[in-house]
Amino acid sequence: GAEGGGAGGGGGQPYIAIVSKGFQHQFWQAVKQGAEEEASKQGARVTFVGPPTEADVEEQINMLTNDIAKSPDALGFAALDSQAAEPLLQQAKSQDIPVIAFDSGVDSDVPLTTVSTDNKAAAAEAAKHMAELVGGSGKVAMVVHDQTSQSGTQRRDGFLEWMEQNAPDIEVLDPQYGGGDQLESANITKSIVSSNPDLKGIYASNEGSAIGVIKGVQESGKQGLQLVGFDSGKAQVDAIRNGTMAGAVTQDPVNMGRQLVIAAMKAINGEDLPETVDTGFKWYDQTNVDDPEIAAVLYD
Amino acid sequence: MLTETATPRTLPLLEVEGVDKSFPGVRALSDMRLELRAGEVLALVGENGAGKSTLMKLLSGIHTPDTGTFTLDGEPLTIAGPKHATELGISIIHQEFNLVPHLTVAQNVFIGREPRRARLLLDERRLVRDARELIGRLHLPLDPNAVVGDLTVANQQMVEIAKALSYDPKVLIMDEPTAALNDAEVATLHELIRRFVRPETGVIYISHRMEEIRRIADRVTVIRDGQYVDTVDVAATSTREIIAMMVGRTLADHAGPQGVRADREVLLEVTGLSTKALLKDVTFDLRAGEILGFAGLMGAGRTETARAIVGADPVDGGVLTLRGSRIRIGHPADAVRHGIGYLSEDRKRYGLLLDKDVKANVTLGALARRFTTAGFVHDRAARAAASEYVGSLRIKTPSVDQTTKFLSGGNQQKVVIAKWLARDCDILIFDEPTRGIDVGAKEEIYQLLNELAEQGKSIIMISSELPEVLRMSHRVVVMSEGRVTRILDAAEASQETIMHYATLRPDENVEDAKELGLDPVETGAAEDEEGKA
Amino acid sequence: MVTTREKSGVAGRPVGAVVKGRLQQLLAFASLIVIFAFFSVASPFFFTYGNFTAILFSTVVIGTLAIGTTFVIITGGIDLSIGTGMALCAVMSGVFIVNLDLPLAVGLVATVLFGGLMGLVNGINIALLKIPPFIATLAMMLVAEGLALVVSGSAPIYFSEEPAYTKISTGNLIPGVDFPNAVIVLIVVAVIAGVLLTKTVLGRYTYSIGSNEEATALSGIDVRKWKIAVYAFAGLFIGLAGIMISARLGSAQPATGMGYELQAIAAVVIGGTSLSGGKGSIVGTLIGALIISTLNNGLQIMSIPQEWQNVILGCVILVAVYTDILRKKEA
Amino acid sequence: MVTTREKSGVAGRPVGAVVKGRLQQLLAFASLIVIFAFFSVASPFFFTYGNFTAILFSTVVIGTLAIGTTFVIITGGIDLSIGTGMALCAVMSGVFIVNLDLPLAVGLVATVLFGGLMGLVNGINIALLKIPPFIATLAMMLVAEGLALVVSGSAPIYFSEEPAYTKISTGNLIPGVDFPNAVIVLIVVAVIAGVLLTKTVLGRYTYSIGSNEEATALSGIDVRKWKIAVYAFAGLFIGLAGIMISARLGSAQPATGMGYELQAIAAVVIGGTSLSGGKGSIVGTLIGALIISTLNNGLQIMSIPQEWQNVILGCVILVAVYTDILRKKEA
Ligand SMILES: Nc1ncnc2c1ncn2[C@@H]1O[C@H](COP(=O)(O)OP(=O)(O)OP(=O)(O)O)[C@@H](O)[C@H]1O
Ligand SMILES: Nc1ncnc2c1ncn2[C@@H]1O[C@H](COP(=O)(O)OP(=O)(O)OP(=O)(O)O)[C@@H](O)[C@H]1O
Ligand SMILES: [Mg+2]
Ligand SMILES: [Mg+2]
Repeated sequence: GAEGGGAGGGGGQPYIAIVSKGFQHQFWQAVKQGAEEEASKQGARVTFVGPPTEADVEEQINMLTNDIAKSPDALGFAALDSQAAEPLLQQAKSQDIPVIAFDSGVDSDVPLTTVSTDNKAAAAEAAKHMAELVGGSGKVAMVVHDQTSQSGTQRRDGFLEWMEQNAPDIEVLDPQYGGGDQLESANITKSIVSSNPDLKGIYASNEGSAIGVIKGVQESGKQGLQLVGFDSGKAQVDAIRNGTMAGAVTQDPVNMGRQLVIAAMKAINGEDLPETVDTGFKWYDQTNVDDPEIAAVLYD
Repeated sequence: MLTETATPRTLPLLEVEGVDKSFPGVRALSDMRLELRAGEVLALVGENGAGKSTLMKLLSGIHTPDTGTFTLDGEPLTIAGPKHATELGISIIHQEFNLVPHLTVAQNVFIGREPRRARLLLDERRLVRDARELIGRLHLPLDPNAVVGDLTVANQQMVEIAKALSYDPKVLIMDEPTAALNDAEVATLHELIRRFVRPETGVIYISHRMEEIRRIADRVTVIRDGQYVDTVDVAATSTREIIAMMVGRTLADHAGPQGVRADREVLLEVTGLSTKALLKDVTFDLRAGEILGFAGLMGAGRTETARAIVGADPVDGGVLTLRGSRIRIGHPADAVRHGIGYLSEDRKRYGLLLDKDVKANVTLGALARRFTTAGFVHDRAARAAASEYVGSLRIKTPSVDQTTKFLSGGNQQKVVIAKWLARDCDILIFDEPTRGIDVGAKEEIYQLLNELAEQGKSIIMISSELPEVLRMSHRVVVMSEGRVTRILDAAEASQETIMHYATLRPDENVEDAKELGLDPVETGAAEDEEGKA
Repeated sequence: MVTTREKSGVAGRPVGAVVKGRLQQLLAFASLIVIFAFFSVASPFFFTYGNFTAILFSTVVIGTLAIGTTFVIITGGIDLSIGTGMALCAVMSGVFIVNLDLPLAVGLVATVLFGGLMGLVNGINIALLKIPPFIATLAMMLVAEGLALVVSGSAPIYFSEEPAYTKISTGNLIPGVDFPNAVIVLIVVAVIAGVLLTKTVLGRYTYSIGSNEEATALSGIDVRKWKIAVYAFAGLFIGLAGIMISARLGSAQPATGMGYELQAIAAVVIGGTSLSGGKGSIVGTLIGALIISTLNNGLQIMSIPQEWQNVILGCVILVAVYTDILRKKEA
Repeated sequence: MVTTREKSGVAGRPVGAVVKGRLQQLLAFASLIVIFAFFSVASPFFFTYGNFTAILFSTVVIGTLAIGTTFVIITGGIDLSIGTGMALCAVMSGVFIVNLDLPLAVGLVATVLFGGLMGLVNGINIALLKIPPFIATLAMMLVAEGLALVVSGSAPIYFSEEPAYTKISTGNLIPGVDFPNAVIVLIVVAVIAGVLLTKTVLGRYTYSIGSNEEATALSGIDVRKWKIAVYAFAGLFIGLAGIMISARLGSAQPATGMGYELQAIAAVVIGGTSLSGGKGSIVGTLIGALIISTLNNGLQIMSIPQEWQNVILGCVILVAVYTDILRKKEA
């Protein structure tokens, strides 16, 4: 971690506690990295915690409770379930701790602003490219990382809805869920490939699923499948460079972390904040992967 | 064909007729018969594996017979299960204990029949009171609140007895109840049985100890290889005759010790051995080719001495010297490496791999030494060796692949003995080696011990059977309350001298302490005296 | 002429044994105290009333599951279905109270009974069909995981219209005193479970089966029946845990729960209950659960980087259990 | 002189017993065959060479872990650290081969030994410090989970520059024949493990310890030493699994692994190894692992909605194990 994180920091440093939706996955690590970089730039201290999976709502609530107990100067929060957190957000408000929501919105009036990307729109972008790649018709499969978390459902539904509305000739198979685990996603992919000889493309909803899909397709030896992914990471970028994967949508998690800390510092300093900060998403493929503006949003 | 009897009460209480029972590969009983009369103690004898326990298991509803009939009080009887048997008035004390180790004595005695205050709520106070009352009535040395798993084997046996009698049965079956008891405890038990036998009750008593049978039983039924042999009046039949019926041949004469071996070199010296729990300054030596008997009452510390020597329990102090050089033993593996083997008194817990076959058990100790090259096991050699021991110890088993669990108790004991013979140690500590072994086989084991001693091996034989100790030992170590109270030469050893030293209580009795030359202050006796004052 | 020897130390045993038993529990408690003391010194935010209630609050769900599982583990069994089973019960609670709009009390009872039903099925599979507990409850774990998604349509069920429901967990019984109801619920069920385990036939046979199942059966006790009873009883706690977690979150989350079984079993085992059966206690289980939640809380309060938290957690659990073993040996 | 009695007949028994033993394993195998047959009929895509290799391939990692764990479980222990431990080993492999740029062979050996080291620590904690296996390996699970993140800096380590590394898993030994090396590795280690378990002292003592640890110790076997050996040996498989998973993925993923322990243990138990120790086999474990992976594969191939897949998986496992129990009773 950067020097801003963890124990460092004297009493005068503003302290921002961040409770995320996850911790171990690349996406969250990239958010953490952005937050820590920005914090050290601004002379603040951050801590970053998150539950092991996006299903562990109660654990996230415990983490939020513990962080509020430390009376931070500001709180960054990506809710797994906004309703569950509402009492705690109210408590933070009553303790005058400014709250910044990130990654996804919170159904609450407590957060001063929301730093996020639109998962659904990003998934729709992936669907659009997939439709182009397969030529507007045929069978397409989905390997999704989760069937209950917001990121999982939005990236699934955004893709499905776009297809339904814009590409009636494309048959989308029932989504299969691999928990974001590469190995499991690879095994699932192989089953899909062997049970659907006429398959034209596969969409993967996060980095773990994408790597699994890439591996599964490689191992099955099937040629000519159009693979569309989500997020970045070295393996996925490599696959796009060498043509195994057609392209992917990426959010800009590092920027999300950065914007989160910027917003938190503004809140601490009593500055005005916009209602939302959109950190955007980008489609990247072989043609633009080395463009500076794309390279900037890729993390590995 | 029952032999005529002088007993006037001839009313049959329990009859068994034409019973067959087979297990896979074993015909345990065939056309078995038995008649227990009201008001008598009927002994049931037979060699190890003859089918005694199997018959009792049929009577207590654990197994069901393949064919045959039971009659109780003239009524035909079908036994649905263990609970049904007790309801019918048949209580059994099994050869293998059926106790719940984590529960207390009182809880074990009344298990399944706990006094309750409401449907589900236990009345613990009444439970303990009832248990105390029962234990008092039976004169058993038990504490109702003691946890059964912490008790010695003998005390666990007492719990089984209390439990069986608490059902107020008509027929009481005891399957080798005295195997774990010493003479004093056997006397207690016999006292109990005499009080139990009334005109309307009867006892079936299984034992391998002939003197005991003579003392307690009215008649004795002999079975051999699962078949009925005869039933005779104890008073009218000699022990030799009974044994001859049992084994189907006459036994060789008693083998005794070959004389005191004071001239032999000292192999092992134990000096000042102490443990936190019990042992105090245990000191003795063991000579090559010697059989050293260990006598003492239950809890005297003989087993603990053995376990401390082989490193099975932590030691608080003491020195072991083997062939003149000091050795350190932290684990039984160290002991065996130095050639010291220990056969435990509790074969089920510390002796056997019950769910493994005879072969695996016999070769366990010697596996790495005798049956492997470069870590690979020679199965054929192991099997051959196991078969050899099965033959030479006459272990009754369909094959060396039989699971040990399915052997009769005495044959299990032989398997444990075979394990130590296979390992070939210089010093063997046998803790109650003949527990549950039939008379014929006992003689063979005595012979075996003598042979081993003659080969120059040294044997420590812990036994609660005084005649056995007296017969086999070159010298006898007597223990009481964790101390060695006396080491007797074979010439001075007698029932009386051993009992004298076994009942000394130096910790509580100043006279006794003086006799042993102990400083009363050091023993804490003085404190005791003060406490009383 | 009965030559009983009064000695054999036995007379002094019972009292000694009882005190020794208590002491051992106190010693497990000692580990907890040490952990508490350490964090109190290490962080100014730890030793506050608010943080204590936070620790207790975070113990409720795992604690409830662990209490039920204590019974199962004392019989020598195991229950892996408690985690996802809890999620299924939470969803069922949502179905009863939100979808079917049953009265709150009816819905709560139905949910707890549903948990009991799951336990009953486990018990039948284990006691009657003789399927090893690990497999039977693993299968139930998978089935519950799937059913929770099927029943809920893979989406949370919200209790927004049922403020009384969330009060079960987050409300305060004594107005103005900040002490969450959830903790009171935990204490009450712990007391009930403790009484059942130590004072009733169910408890007695629970120990007895775990200590020696064969001997118990031979003593005329219908072991199958009681094993089924124990699993069904433990199932009630799964149902209750389902209520407690969904009341706290204000929603039934169908995908949550996986992994809770391991935490609950860990609490039971750290609390001194042996996985081989025959011994254990509710107090021990509560202490075990508190050790885990206190460590989780304290490490985060100290702002230890998360990747190090697990490392430290693992080491501290080792040391705590080892110290316990050492002390028991000495005692 | 001891008289031998030739009697004790029934010479035919040993053969009978052996056949019976084989038969029982065959019967577990029968469940697998039935499952296979069912899917072959139910889906045209199931019964193909490509799908068979896919099933085998997907068995490799769990199978490797399960083989090592079989030894541990036969001793009556358990190892919860295999999942996250595997992730840590994968990361260490990355450190050795990518970061430190050691020669491939050296890196592989070092990784396997690192797994052995983790097992050694488990063994020492369990055999010498007498910490219950559940706790000792749970602690190791947490520590490994944390260390995997710490060592890797919470980012995957890629083997892009090491094509030979990924060949260990995905390459084909026989050029042109599509049979992944990973499966060959699994078969080879299974054979080695099988030989060790049935033909060597290590294997015999593994069974003996699980059957009756105290009796084994009193027979003069240094149980502590052998238990440490068993855990360390099982650790080698953790290391190997770390290699196999990272070679397949082309990267060491520090966050993966949690949950694999339960799957591996399930494979062992479904394969007939008893959690209370003393019995089990490598063949059984492989069949158990294959049953799980075949079910997963077949249900996906049949395009069963995923939420139902777990429900069915649970039920089929129950039925398969129950049928096995029934048949064993009859045999
Ligand atoms: N459950 C079983 N399965 C297979 N064989 C059995 C079983 N129970 C007993 N046997 C066999 O039946 C025979 C009779 O055993 P039993 O226990 O009745 O002998 P016993 O007369 O009590 O011997 P001991 O004096 O040694 O106790 C033995 O050969 C024994 O191996
Ligand atoms: N497993 C145990 N747990 C607790 N205490 C025990 C245990 N085994 C024995 N003891 C105690 O240790 C003391 C000595 O028992 P030990 O078995 O050494 O005596 P012994 O002379 O061999 O007598 P015997 O074998 O005839 O009972 C007894 O007071 C007994 O209560
Ligand atoms: Mg018998
Ligand atoms: Mg003894």
